[in-house]
Amino acid sequence: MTQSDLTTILPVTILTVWACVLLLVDLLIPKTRKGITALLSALGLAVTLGYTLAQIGSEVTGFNGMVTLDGFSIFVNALLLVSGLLGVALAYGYIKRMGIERGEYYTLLLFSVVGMMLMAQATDLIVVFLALELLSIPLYVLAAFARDKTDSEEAGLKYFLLGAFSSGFLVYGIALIFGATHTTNIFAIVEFVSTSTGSLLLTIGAALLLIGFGFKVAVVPFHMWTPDVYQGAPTAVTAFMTSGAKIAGFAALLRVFATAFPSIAADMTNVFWVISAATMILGNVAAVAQTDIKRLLAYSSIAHAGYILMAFVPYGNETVVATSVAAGLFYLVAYVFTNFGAWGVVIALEKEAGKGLALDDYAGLAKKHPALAAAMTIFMLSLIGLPPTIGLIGKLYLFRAVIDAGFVWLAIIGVLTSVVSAFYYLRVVVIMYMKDGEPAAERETWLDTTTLVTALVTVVVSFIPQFLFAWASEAVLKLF
Amino acid sequence: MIPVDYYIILSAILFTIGVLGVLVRRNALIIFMSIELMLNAANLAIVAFGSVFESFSGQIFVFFVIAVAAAEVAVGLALIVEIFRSKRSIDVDQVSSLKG
Amino acid sequence: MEFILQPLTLVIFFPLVGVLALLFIPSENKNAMRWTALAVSVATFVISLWVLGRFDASNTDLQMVARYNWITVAGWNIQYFLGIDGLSILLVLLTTLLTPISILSTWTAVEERVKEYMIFFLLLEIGMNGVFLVQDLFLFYIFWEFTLVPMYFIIGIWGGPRRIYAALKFFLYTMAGSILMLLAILWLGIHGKTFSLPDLIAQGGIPANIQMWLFIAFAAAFAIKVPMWPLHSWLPDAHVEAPTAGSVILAGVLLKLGTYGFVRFNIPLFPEATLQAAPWIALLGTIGIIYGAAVSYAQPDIKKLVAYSSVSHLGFVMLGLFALNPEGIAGAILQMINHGISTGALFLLVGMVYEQTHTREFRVYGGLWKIMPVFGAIYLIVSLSSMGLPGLNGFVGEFTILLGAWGAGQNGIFYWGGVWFAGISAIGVIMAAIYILYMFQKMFMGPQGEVVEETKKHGRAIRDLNWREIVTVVPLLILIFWIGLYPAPFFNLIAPAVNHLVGTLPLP
Amino acid sequence: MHLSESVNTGFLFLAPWLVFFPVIGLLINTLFGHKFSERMIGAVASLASGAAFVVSVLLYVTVSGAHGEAMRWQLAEWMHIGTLSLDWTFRVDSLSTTMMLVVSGVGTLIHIYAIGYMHEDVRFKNDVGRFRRFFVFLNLFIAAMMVLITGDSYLMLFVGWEGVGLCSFLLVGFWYELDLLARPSWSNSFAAVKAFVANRVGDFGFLIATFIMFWAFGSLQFDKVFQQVPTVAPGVIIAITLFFLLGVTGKSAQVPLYVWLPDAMAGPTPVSALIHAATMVTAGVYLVARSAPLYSSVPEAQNIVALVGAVTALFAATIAAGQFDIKKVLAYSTISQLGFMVAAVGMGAYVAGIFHLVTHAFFKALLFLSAGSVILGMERGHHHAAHANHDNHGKGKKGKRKEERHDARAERSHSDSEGADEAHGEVFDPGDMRNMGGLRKTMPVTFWVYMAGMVALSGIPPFSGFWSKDEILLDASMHNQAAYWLLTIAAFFTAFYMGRQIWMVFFGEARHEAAARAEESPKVITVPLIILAALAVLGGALNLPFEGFHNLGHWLEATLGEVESLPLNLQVAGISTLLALLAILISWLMYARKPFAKDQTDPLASLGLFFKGMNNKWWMDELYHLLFINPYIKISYFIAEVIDWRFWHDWFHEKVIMGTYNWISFTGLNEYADQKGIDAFANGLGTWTQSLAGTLRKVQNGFVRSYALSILLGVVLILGYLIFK
Repeated sequence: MTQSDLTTILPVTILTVWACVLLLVDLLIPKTRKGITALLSALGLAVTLGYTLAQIGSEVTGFNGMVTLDGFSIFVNALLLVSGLLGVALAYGYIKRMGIERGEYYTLLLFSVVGMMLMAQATDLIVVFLALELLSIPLYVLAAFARDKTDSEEAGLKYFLLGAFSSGFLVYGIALIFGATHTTNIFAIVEFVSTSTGSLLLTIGAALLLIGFGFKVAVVPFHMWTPDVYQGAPTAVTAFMTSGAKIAGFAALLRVFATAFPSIAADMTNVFWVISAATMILGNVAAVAQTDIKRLLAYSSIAHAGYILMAFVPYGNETVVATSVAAGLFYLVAYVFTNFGAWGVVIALEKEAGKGLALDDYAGLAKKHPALAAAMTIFMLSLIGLPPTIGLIGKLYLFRAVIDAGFVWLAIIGVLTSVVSAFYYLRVVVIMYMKDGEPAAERETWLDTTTLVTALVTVVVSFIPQFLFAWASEAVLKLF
Repeated sequence: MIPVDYYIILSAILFTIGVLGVLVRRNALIIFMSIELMLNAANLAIVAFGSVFESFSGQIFVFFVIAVAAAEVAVGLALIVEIFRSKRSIDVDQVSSLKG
Repeated sequence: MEFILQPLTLVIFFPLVGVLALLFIPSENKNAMRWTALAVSVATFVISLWVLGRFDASNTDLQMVARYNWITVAGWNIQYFLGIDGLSILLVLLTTLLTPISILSTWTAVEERVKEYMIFFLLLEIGMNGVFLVQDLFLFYIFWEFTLVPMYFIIGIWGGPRRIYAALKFFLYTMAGSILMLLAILWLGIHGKTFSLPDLIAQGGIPANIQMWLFIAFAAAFAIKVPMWPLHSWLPDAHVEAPTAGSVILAGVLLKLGTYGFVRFNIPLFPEATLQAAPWIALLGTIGIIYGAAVSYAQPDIKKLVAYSSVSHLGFVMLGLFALNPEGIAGAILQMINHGISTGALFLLVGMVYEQTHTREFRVYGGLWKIMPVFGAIYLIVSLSSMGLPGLNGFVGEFTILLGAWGAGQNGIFYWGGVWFAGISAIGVIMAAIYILYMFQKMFMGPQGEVVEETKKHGRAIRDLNWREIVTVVPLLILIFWIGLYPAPFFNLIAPAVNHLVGTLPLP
Repeated sequence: MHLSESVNTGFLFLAPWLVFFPVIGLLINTLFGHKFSERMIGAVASLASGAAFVVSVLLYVTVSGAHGEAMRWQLAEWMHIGTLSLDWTFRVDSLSTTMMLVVSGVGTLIHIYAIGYMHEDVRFKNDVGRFRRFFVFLNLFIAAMMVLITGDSYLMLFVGWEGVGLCSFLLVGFWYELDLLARPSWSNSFAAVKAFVANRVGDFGFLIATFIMFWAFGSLQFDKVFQQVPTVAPGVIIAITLFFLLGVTGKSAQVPLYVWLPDAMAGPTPVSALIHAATMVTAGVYLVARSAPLYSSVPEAQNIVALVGAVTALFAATIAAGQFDIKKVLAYSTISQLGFMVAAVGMGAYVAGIFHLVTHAFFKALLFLSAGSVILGMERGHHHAAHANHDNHGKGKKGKRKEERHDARAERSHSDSEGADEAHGEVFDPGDMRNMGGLRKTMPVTFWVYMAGMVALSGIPPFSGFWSKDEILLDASMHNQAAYWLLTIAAFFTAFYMGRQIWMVFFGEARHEAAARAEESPKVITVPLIILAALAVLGGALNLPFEGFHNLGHWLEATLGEVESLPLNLQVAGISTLLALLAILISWLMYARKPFAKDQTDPLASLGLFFKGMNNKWWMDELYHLLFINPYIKISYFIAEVIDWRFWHDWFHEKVIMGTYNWISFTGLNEYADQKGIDAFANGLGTWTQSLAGTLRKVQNGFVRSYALSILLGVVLILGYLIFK
């Protein structure tokens, strides 16, 4: 193991060690004070985040090109660590309130983050697979974390079965790629492809890989688990899943396809196009009929996967891909903050035994908790893509990039589905402001802080989006 | 020597059987086994390719897959047991209260 | 700091200070909230006066420009770009004036959820001023849509019995119109590589057939907002259900966003299309004038009557704008202000009496002048201003508009329409007299109506205006006389910009 | 400020004060009047008007010094935009000076008269607080009228033109909650609205005329327009003048827009005198005279104006002859006399028109005010009578009047809801001539001044009306035979109905207790009457048709250009005088030889349908209702209710647009929320979104295996595409 090997995986290592140690330390923490575990895990995430940010600009590859720490992975890692932090903050009060407070929760969350980070750093399909499983398995457990609730169990089982099922395709895809290119290293794949004619085996393999990633990011038609799992899993887990898994999935998708498979871009672009369009349409249309806020947000997360996937549609077009992918990353950031904020509000209103999750439970929120309602309004606006929120900026970048790449109709579908989405997002706002009701919301420091921070980011960044976009552009520059 | 194509075809057949098993069986355990079958079909293909290419990375990858599958088994079985405890059944079609 | 202290930035965003302050006032302390909102809106008005003081009317360029890049990557070129000129300055002043007046008018009318109410009002002010000051098409669109939100809530929360229906209708109609505009804006921004309005105008060179489509797309959004006949159907609902102050702002400023949009965007951006469209828009304007006036007469509800009268009045504005000569356009701009003042004041007054009687069915009124002499006198003045009595503000606008339209008809701007548009529109002057006087008669003249007894039954005696109410309307009354008798300062502000605008048109 | 003339401007700078003084007066009364006594209010208002009169005199002096040359005084900028350039500029020339003297002079007298009249009127109508309002309106009227006659452009004239229309509305509707007989009613307010709307119809014409004028002449300023008359096509000028004529028919109550003026008698009598007889209604005449250069250049338009005037003169005179209300007779008489004036200015006899305008202002104001005095007298008499019936102890002793009135007021307010007069057991109309008779004895001063007015109006030499009317007839005989004959017959009718009135009101026996007990009016009323009577008698001296006497003609020449100064034509004068005397004789035969008795039908009734027509104003109101008002109401209601509301709002927007939207989102959702369950939801599906969403919900059936199938489906599709593409 060389110096560069270590540098490459140092963030991941820090977090892994931290998580392992925490597992032990947790034994010493009394049951009533599991908050300490939460704080410690947050500390771990923060330390890693600090280190990651300090690495901005560096670019190292380790383990014979299996793992890399480049601008892209730093960007994604930072985002993942922030998601982890937000996930911890949301969980802190929630699992206590729901009676499922156990120290493993945080450890599992940390391991999952490790998997996600590794996924962003992976440059070998083997590592991709490993990382994917490393992020998935803790999530299966987390989804079923509320053991005494059948919904949670069901969510865990469904997620697990379907996740394993899709891993099967992924692995088989890797096998075929290996067969086609004699290697699993993506740089080597590029090299191989450039010296030989494309083979059907490679294409099929790539498609099967896409299925594995598509499952993780929940795009149509691999999305069906999403509503059920998101609804059944404890809300804090859902919040983390919707963000973290999506980020990691897209990161891997991007790195693998952009780096390894530009040669089959012509075909894959069409596939991406259809999937993206179908996801946007289906996610938004299905959300219209939802009456449960968790399911509504689940469908919304599907829809947003479609939007983000838009950014990858032109991935073979060298002139626009950088901007397009940067736009995708920006949109991811926007989505993560908005999404966490929205889930934060949901958590604030959720009661024991799955109560407080119907849309009608939001009636009168504006009167009772104006700040919470205002925050929710901001998140809903951002999800629609209305000013003054980061969601608007994200959509702007995204649609523009897609238009510049020549996919005008996709952009139009994007706009139209956004309009459709306005119906159900605004319905939440209407219910909060215009219906009378007596909602009771849990006000808890960490939760409030999370909501406040995400709301602030959602609004403030929309006024100064340039720096973030510049960072995202910088991050993806070296990929191509 | 048996041509590599045969291995690949076999692995494809195994993979298909695994997929169909997931689709048609209702017992969670059997579904899980079918998934294992899919993974192993992939393993077979990788090993076969590895031997043809005279590359170790294929064989190494298979080890990883097997290890990961074992980890999945651990988690998966635990989940199934948990479900069995509350539902007295491991019929996955019974586990469908979340829908719509 | 330099960014914040820009005069125009301050005008737009100063109400935000009030919003923040309001957030920290406990909900029980209603008066503190009212005073805060009032103080902030008055301060905004003062800032706008400062802008007026710095404004150089003879300069036809944009002034006090604030220009910063906002989104200038990924192919976009969107800027934070503010500027003011003769076309917008009066509308900004109208907005900043009407906001404190509306807030004052709700002093006792709104008791429920005062905090949110005031916050929405201040947000609305931000949105409206933004629309008038922004020079970047994209930002304009954002502010344009943003104004919908607070108004939606104001109608939807504090409105009448069918408020949710009305709010939704208001929202959807305007939204539906603006989607087309968004597409047109995007086309312009992508095609012209910038969203800056002055740059786009300077570039020009949009092919005539595309101009027509873009013109229609913009016009769709604006025409619904104005609202031009036959797209007015949302207006009576919105007005009837909106709370008093909501109606004041809706009629006073929000409708002007549409007419302002025409003069700010449609005419300079698409000059050829404008020339082609002029007779059609003038035709719709003329129909609106007559139709609105006729329908007004048959309304039993005061607010509905005034709402339909807005259709008629804004028909005049549209007619004037598309006369495309300085008389017409300047008259139209002044008439926007006039309509804001007169109709705003009418809604205020209706609100004052409604607060006491709880009915807007004016046929049960009658003889109110005897009980409310001061109110009657003020109502009369405002009504007369609305029907365009010379010496009051409405006349100056209507006269210059009709004069301009007649000239446009003679000079062939209206093609087949000729002077008929102006001629027929002038009949609207008669019809305005009919419905306004009818309303005045039924409310204030004649024997005492049932409403007096009805109100007494509920333990209230109808009283004349109190000092707060008088203070609320007096600024508007002053303006009614000022513009009517001495409009020179107002015309001086408008004229150079209008002349410049007309100069850029390829008139035959 | 610039001065357009280089001559000595004298008191020209005072011109704006013609407007300012009345405005100051009304402001003082508005703001502080509630603290003033009635006397004080009246004094302030009268002083304001009087000050305007003084200014008028000073301006007259100034203008005479300049031999009638026009002088202009710019007060402020008004509208400057594009090529439109208008200022608040006051124009003082011989024509406007003449008008302002009449307006402020007669106006001031009427202010003074009104102090007395309104003192009583507000008490009879039981709202003392309204005294102040009356004088505010009256001052406003003077101000508006001054703007009208001193404006230097057509638009400034129009400001005054509409301003006086407003005052007319306010003052006609002064007793807005009552009717002519002081019963609670909408009728007065309707009269007010009618007046304003009819005027607005005329104003529409005025506006159109200004538009044409502006785009033809490039200006609305008098001098600039008149200078260019030769350069503009006659067709355009005809259009302008005819549209102005529409304005004139509205303001000066000519056929076909005269209908508002008779109803306008709902206003208090001083209003009828000042606004609806002496000043405002003559604005149309002034407009034509002011536009003399325009009219003179297009004889076709002139003929039409003259005929409109002549027809109106005769038509209104016939109606006047059939009326029983003392003020209605005078109202139709006014319309008729205005017809004379309009005919005169239409024929180019501007001086004659203005001359008649002035004399008419004197004698018609006199007649109206006297009629007001008669009505007050009748009311007082009725009051005594009623009180006598009611309470035998209080028999109308002068010393007790105040107390009685007090009692009566208490009684009135007590029985407010039943209507004031029903309380006294009968509806008494103090203005109905059939209730009068014999007032000559009880109201001698009123009788004599009324006689003065009557002879002046009837055109008996040498009273003022004779000279002015004769001049018109003379001009007509030379320019327009048709108009001449119409006017001559109208003159005959004029003398007849005035005779009829005098005989019915002042002669014979009292036909009602009220008439018997009528009382003479106080000095504040009679003194102005006497002054006006003097003017009515002597006013003809202004412009006697003898060499060296055409004072008014010479005076106006400076403004109106060369005017022909015709000598007295004995034939024309003879015919008209003879006809007038004949008419009075006939009326004497019909109404005085055998005095008109109580409950007697009018002797004119023997004319049958003709009298019915006269009495019912030739059913013009009914015709207008049939032709314009009812259709307007019906059409507006139809548009509003059927087209706009039911079709456009309810059907198209609610059903079609909102319905579609609801379909798409809300209805379906709410239904679902209520009923729960996929089946119920499936039943409620309406739109593709809903059904799609519903299908998706069905697909999302919760079974893991179908989810796996979906994944497989995706795999198959993608692979299929990639392999078989």
